[in-house]
Amino acid sequence: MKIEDVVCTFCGCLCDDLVVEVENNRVCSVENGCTLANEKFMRDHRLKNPIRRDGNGWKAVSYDEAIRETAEILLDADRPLLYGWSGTHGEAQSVGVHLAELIGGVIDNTSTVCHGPSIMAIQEVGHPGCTLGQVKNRADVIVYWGANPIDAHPRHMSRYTTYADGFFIENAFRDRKVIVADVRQTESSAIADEFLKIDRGGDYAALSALRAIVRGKGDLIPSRVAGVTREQLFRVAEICMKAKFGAIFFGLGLTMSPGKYKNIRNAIELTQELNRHTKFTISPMRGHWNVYGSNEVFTWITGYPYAIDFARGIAFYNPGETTSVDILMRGECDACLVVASDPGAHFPRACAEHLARIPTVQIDPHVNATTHLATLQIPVAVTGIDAEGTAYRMDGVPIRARKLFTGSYPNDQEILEKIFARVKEAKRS
Amino acid sequence: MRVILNTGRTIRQGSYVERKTSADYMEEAASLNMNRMDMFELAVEDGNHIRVRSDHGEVVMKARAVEGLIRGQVFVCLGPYANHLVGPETHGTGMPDFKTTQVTLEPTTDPVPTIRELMERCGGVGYED
Amino acid sequence: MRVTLKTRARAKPRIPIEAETIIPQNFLQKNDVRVYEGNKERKLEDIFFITIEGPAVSPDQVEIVLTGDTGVIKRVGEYMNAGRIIVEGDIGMHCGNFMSAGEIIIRGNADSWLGREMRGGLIRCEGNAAHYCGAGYRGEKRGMRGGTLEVLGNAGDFTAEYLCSGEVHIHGNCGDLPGVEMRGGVLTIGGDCTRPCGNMTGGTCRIFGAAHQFLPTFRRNGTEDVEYNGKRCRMAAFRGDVANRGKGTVLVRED
Amino acid sequence: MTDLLVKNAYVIDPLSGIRGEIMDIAIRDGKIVEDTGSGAPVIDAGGCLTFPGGIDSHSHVCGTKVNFGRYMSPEDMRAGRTARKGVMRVTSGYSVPTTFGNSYRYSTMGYTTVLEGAMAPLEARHTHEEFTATPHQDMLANTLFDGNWAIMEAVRDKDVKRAAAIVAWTLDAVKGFAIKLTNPGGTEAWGWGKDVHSVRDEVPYFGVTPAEIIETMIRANELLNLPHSVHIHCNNLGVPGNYQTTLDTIDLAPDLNRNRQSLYLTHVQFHSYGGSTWRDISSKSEDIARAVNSRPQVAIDMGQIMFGRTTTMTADGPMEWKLYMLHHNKWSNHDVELETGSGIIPVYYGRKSLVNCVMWAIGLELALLINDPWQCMLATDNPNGAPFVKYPEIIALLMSSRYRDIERSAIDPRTEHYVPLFAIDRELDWYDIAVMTRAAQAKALGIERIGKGHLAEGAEADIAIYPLKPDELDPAADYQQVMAGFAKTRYTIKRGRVVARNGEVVVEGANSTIWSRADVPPEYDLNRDAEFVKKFEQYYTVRMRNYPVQDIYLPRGYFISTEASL
Repeated sequence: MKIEDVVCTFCGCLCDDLVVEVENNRVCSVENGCTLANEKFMRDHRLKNPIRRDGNGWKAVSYDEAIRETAEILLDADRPLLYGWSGTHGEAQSVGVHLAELIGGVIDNTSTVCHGPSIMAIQEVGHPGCTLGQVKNRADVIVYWGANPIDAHPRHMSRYTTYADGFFIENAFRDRKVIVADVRQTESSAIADEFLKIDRGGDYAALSALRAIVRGKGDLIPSRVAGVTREQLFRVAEICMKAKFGAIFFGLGLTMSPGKYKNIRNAIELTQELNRHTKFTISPMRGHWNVYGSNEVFTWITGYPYAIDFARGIAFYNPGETTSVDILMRGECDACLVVASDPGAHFPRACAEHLARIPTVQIDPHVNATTHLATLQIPVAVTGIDAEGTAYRMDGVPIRARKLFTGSYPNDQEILEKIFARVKEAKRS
Repeated sequence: MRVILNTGRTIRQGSYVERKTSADYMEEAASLNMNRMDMFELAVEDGNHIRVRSDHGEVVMKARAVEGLIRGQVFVCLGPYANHLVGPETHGTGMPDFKTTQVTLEPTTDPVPTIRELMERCGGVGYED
Repeated sequence: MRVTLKTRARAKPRIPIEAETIIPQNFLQKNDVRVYEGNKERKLEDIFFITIEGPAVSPDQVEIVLTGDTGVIKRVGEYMNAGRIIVEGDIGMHCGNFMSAGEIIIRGNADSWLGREMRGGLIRCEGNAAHYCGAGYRGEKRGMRGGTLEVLGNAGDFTAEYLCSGEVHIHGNCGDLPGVEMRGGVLTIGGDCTRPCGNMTGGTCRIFGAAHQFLPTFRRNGTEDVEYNGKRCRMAAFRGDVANRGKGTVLVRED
Repeated sequence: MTDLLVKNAYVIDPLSGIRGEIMDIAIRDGKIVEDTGSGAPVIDAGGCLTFPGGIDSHSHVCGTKVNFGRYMSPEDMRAGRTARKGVMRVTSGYSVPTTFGNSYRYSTMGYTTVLEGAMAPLEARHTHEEFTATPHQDMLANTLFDGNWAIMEAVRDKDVKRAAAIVAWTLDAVKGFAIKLTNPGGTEAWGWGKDVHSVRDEVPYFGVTPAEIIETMIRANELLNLPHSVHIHCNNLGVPGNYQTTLDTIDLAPDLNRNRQSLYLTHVQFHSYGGSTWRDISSKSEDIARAVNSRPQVAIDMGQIMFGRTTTMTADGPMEWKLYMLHHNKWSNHDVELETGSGIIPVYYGRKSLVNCVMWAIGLELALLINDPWQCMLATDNPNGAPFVKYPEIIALLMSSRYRDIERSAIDPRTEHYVPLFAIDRELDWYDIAVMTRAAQAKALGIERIGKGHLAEGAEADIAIYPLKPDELDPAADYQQVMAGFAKTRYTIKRGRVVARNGEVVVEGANSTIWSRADVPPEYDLNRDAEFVKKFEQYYTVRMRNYPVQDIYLPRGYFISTEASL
């Protein structure tokens, strides 16, 4: 069976134009997808059933047992951490937040080690952004700063920027200028009209210099800033100011570098400054397909996009304190529920060690690094393959991920609702 | 040799990220991407093993020569190998220094551990799929 | 009145205690003071051995002494408006947040957000302070608005972020970006720091050690002589940050 | 079958012509009935003021920009935090509370129906997700068409019927309730960092004017026989001298519908400024009120501002940019491809700011100078003018000139030279307030037909009982009590069930989403229009098939069906 307009649940581009062929509950072909999509759909390999750590080995358990045990672990905890959420649909995320609230836990999503700093910057100065179609149809200048879309968001350039023809941009490749700023050469920087090669940790200074130039205070700028020549900075500022519509996209090169959110704040303030001359927007290149959804869902329920601590009954937020890496590093939490992510692979080692010390339950379709650290893992359906639900694209556009076939796995929402019901029941009695 | 470790996404890492037990994933995640001159100085070739040490841990990886990296910088894709070296300090921002870890490199003939072994070192119990 | 709170041994000692209730005004009457240990509300006596000596009729006559394993106790002195708190050892995050008057003395180190959005009073930390010492609340345009915050040791990153009014004095070194977004008040750094005062729009920052990675967007504005620790110092003066309005002053020791 | 009997209520029900009578209200299965069975549970209203459930006809509570207002404002979140308690979930926020926060606060004020003022079609799914998490109120969504490319092309081609077809398709696709035009044409111009400055300015590239868009949409709306009229946020919001644009817009409205207005102008306070700069800004409320008084085909809401901190958010992207240039605080902007824009900035309205004092006065003047309360609804454009929790204060100001005089002494003393407010001695009565907070809304939105805003037999049993005894109170003198009373109902009843009591929320709630579906003849069905489909696939970044909001997002949705006259 051929299914059209399938939504790819891999990266924040959330492409929705895939054509997928399904036979016997397996995807057997993918059209329009990038390498990441092809791998995701075609080589899907799951954990078969719930497993529990048993001494120095593992044994299979039933879903009911796994759910009951998870509820008990959460009920016993004085400071549970509920982490992950970017790889599941909004409806499941919503249950997760209510669960965290009910047990007085901390709930955090993968933004914490991704675009969390971008959120912190937005909370200081706001975010002049737009949907991706606005860029596709209008932008004549594109800036990628600390981002490598060819590797991380392979179709970003062909769907929305460099190679995407739009209403007012009939020949994108010819009519758009592309600027790339990065500390290393990448495949993305290779196609840029201007490549700002910035010294490690120098993004903040380079952005400050550009702001000063755009404000007409360029006389102050020395001959080199963070490895970039004064001439190039002026040239880039000029291209930006002369744009009809400019769009900056930034990635982890800014969020993870020294200064963290202050780099992004500086980039946003540059964008705001540029709006005095022309139209400019800025957007984070969100990584996981529904990490932005987890921010949205957390926000409308709790008021905060990530790192929410319900310990005192109210919602409290303070990155650096209520963020997962910090909580694990300090050894604060005494239980952890990991949903749709892999902190074992993606957190610093000290955090993985704490996960191994405490009861850690993972709800995830696949065997991953966290599996080995966990006490219990519950496999679930994959949203976009055998489960459906809401996802938010990197620009905030909500799209419903399709279910391509009905498999044998329960979805995240069902599992979480059962855990929630058990916890609620236990709290009542 | 003292160098700075940078980490980030790669398309191969992304391709195999949902199959972390696969050899493909391990191959990509345990690759230490280096400038050729740095490799020359260390007297290692593509595929040779290198012990990478930071203040926060150590792990053996496989050297891989790439274009685009300046001397003194190495690149490892996001994943458990890189994270064996990255410290958990977030400077009050929630975000560790994934882009700027000081590491030292030293050629070795020790094997590259599997992800399962890495997690066992963290106190986990390996699961065989 | 002197209230001594000595920590008891706990089964899970790394779970922080949320103790915004530990402020002088709460000990005037026989109040039922409670704190949180993780998600569990506890009576103060479950966490501390409590000794109370002497009377008090107003909060400024109350002195609270914290001893023991106090490094994970958060929010001590939050919103305090009178009296005195002495911490014999280390103190957890958010000590003295929003305090408007009174005095907090910390003999050991302070964790992050010491004196966050402080309005008045005095905080003196004899050890080191972690990140965001004298800084603002997330999203809030104004950070510390008054009072004096003194750290005899070093401070971490983002010291005095959004400083608006009042004085922050770090005798030792600061980390990255001290005085970032600063808009008023005085920040004094006895030692070294990196990237001071990014995006500052007002106020004065004085650096008596080295300022590494000084940002390119500050304009040299002559020299000034300043007295520090009884010594006259020649300071290079800068105005900035011109990436923003450029109305702040940074003085960096030259001699 | 669930029955409930409210006894001894002092009822004002303007749509039923009841102006204050002690009576009983019988409820069965969520509807008002003539009589309940014996043994029905009884609520004794004790002679307290009883209104149909409140309706907010213009508020921003759900959807992309509202959530972004929360996302970017942790300082606002900490300003209003409540802990989980009973059936109540945790809430956060003051000017942009969480969905549950909004819902509970509206409930305790007796509001049972809320219209979200601006939904971008492309992001409609988000609005509906938040509607589901706003459990106590029935929700409706105004759908933005101000910068819609297909609409502007239809306007350029002078094809009203095609415009109607686009509206019908879109409302059906996104489960929207009515047409919203926010700065028509201006949001498209903002795609290039520009704006339009009068109803006769041309929109870049498309070559149409705001006036043409407005006229076409009013006619298209009536061709579709939609329950509500076109709902407009005029061009030039917040610009000194903009009252002329507002008058020009009012002049564009023909009288096409016997049951309701043909044009609803929202937050008119922000559109009633004289002068030419912020220095000589003055009130033009008298001119605007005169225009409204002479034209039954228009209705407005006040857009009252109240002093204090709030967050402004609107689809009017260029306006927020201008505001950012004044305030230099945070600024967010979010253009939506082919459709509209939006912006958000936090503001503080101060009693010491002459401009803010003039704005404050204008809103009140509009309500006091427009003769017919059915033409002027009470709203703050929540949270733009003020968070809706300020409604009780506004009611008190309208009911008491003494209270207005007290406020006069607290604001910038120059204010009185710029505004006529303090020369107006009209004081509104309980009936006027009932009209301005529910009955007029129901009529203007066209939802009285589905039993909203009144208590006649068959109506939805949405009822607010306030701890106020009209017989014993002089609102002019006892304005403090009026304020307290309207802030916290004794009972809020939603569809026959008590949802809030004395400020406490007592049930989890289960709302409905109301949308409009106009049936068009097959030749106007855009799903079959090759040209429309082609452009859609070419210029949107979402496939046409993935665009419509699936029924699953409206678990208790129901639509008002109309037959288009095409």
